[in-house]
Amino acid sequence: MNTQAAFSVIIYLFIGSGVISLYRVLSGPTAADRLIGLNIISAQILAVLVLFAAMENMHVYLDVALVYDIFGFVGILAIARYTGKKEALK
Amino acid sequence: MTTLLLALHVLLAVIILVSRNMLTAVILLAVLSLFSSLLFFILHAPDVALTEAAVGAGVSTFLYIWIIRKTEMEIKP
Amino acid sequence: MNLAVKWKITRIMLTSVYLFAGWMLFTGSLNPFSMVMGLFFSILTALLTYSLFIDEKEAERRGLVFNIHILVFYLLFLLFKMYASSFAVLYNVIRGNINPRVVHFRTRLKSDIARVILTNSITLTPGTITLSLDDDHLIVHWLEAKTTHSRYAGELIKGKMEKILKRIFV
Amino acid sequence: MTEWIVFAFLILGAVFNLMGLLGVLIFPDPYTRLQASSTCSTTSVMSVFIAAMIDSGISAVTGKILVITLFFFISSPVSAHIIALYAWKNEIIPWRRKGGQE
Amino acid sequence: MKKTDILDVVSRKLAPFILLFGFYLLTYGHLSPGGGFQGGVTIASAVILLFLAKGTERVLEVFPLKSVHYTEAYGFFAFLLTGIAGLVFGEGFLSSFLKVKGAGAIPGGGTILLLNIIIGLKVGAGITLICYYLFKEREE
Repeated sequence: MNTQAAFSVIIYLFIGSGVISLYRVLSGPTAADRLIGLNIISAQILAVLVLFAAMENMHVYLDVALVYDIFGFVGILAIARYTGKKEALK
Repeated sequence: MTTLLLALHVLLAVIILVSRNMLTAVILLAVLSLFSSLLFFILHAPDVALTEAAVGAGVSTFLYIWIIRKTEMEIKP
Repeated sequence: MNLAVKWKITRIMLTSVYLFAGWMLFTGSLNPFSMVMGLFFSILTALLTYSLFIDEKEAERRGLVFNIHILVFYLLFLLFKMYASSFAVLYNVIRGNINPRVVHFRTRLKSDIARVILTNSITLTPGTITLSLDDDHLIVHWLEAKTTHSRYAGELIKGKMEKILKRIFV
Repeated sequence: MTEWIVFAFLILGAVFNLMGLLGVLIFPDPYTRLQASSTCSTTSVMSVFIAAMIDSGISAVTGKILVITLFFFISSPVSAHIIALYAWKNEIIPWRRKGGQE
Repeated sequence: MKKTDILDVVSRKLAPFILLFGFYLLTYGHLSPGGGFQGGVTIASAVILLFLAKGTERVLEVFPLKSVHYTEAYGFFAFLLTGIAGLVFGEGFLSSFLKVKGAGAIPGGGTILLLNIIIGLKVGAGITLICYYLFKEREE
């Protein structure tokens, strides 16, 4: 068993757990629960991107992962800033 | 795996269309855009994946959130 | 040339040095044309955002001078502590008994960035999450609370991290 | 020898990921769910990054993953803190175990 | 002495690096999956992060409104100028008139490098302006 096969097994597992944690987004009682779901899905897909780039051994693919991380952070900040009570983060 | 991801896209789009809570719809749209970026990445098209991650997850989420706030609809925390 | 102009030039040069190090990390190539472009864009970005990156009152808050070898040791220590406390959370999830509490305590660190690093470290170790940081007063949510007394809880949570951070930012 | 270290880190990442997912699904209130999600999204992802770095040796891929790791060290706790502050300012009361020690 | 706020400190220290990463995507646009549009959106996201964390008034001291307008307007003019230069020195509109040497490196891009930087600055300025006017209308 070489490392390539192990990498692809872990990729399937992370995508599957990302799909399962959609349940928390769909049925969270409060808005914070839905944000937790978005955060955890974003982290798991980031891991999948890094594993895929390391499996193909292409360092240009990793730019996508860095942009992905930046925009997940900005998206969560925007949602948390402009919903709920006014000036919730001040 | 590509077929499963495409089926997931259709399922998520139907859920977004019928959902009544606006915040759930926006967050699911961001999740849909993330999965779509992953699909483009697996199909070896990293430039399209980069555009999808930048526009779909960042800027469009921001614009939708602002528009929902502008209509003064009630959003439960 | 008075003191304000000197301080402005120092800030611009310091920001350019940090940004050029970031450019070398991004590209990872020693091609001369790439380094010229990097120098140009670093100085352009530094001219735009130097007043945000290093604040006007940053010098008197002691956030500029730090020992880098203790910082590397601190990152390794943080990685070890992350794994150690992650196993404790794993045990709690499997057994299913949790005892969450909210505790308050104060920190003794003076500088601005040291407090932010302490807060990020507390959030990064599983089991504790910082709810709010108000000047030097922290509110922490603790998954497996052993005590709610302010001083003992602070000693248990901050522990060695505050001591090492105190040596990094002199 | 290198392969076994990679396998160990990958298995560690998978176990922490599954446990964090279980915690997110069964815990009672947003703060405790955030604790479990923090376990999943820092320790598991860090294990996967370390495994990928060890596997690719000294090359351009390792440097890029190091940059992503440094950025992830900043962005992940800050987003967790933002969600926690959002829940705290919207007056969600933390859950307490009944009959616990005082 | 003002209070310590975590979002304030993190956004101040992180935004210049995101801006520099956008410039990196512009410069390496013809060698990696970057390009004009993606780099421009990344540049705009750094400004959006500052808008979200510090409010519009403080950020407009750093990026003056008039210069952002000028960048957005003269970007198109510079694009046209590059195209006409291709018409004069080369074969047709937008054709490459710089001598290409060292393929696979940065100067090997020729005109593409110039066009990527122009398009990136124009897109970044445009998205920044859209977000600024949305914010301003909300705060009134």
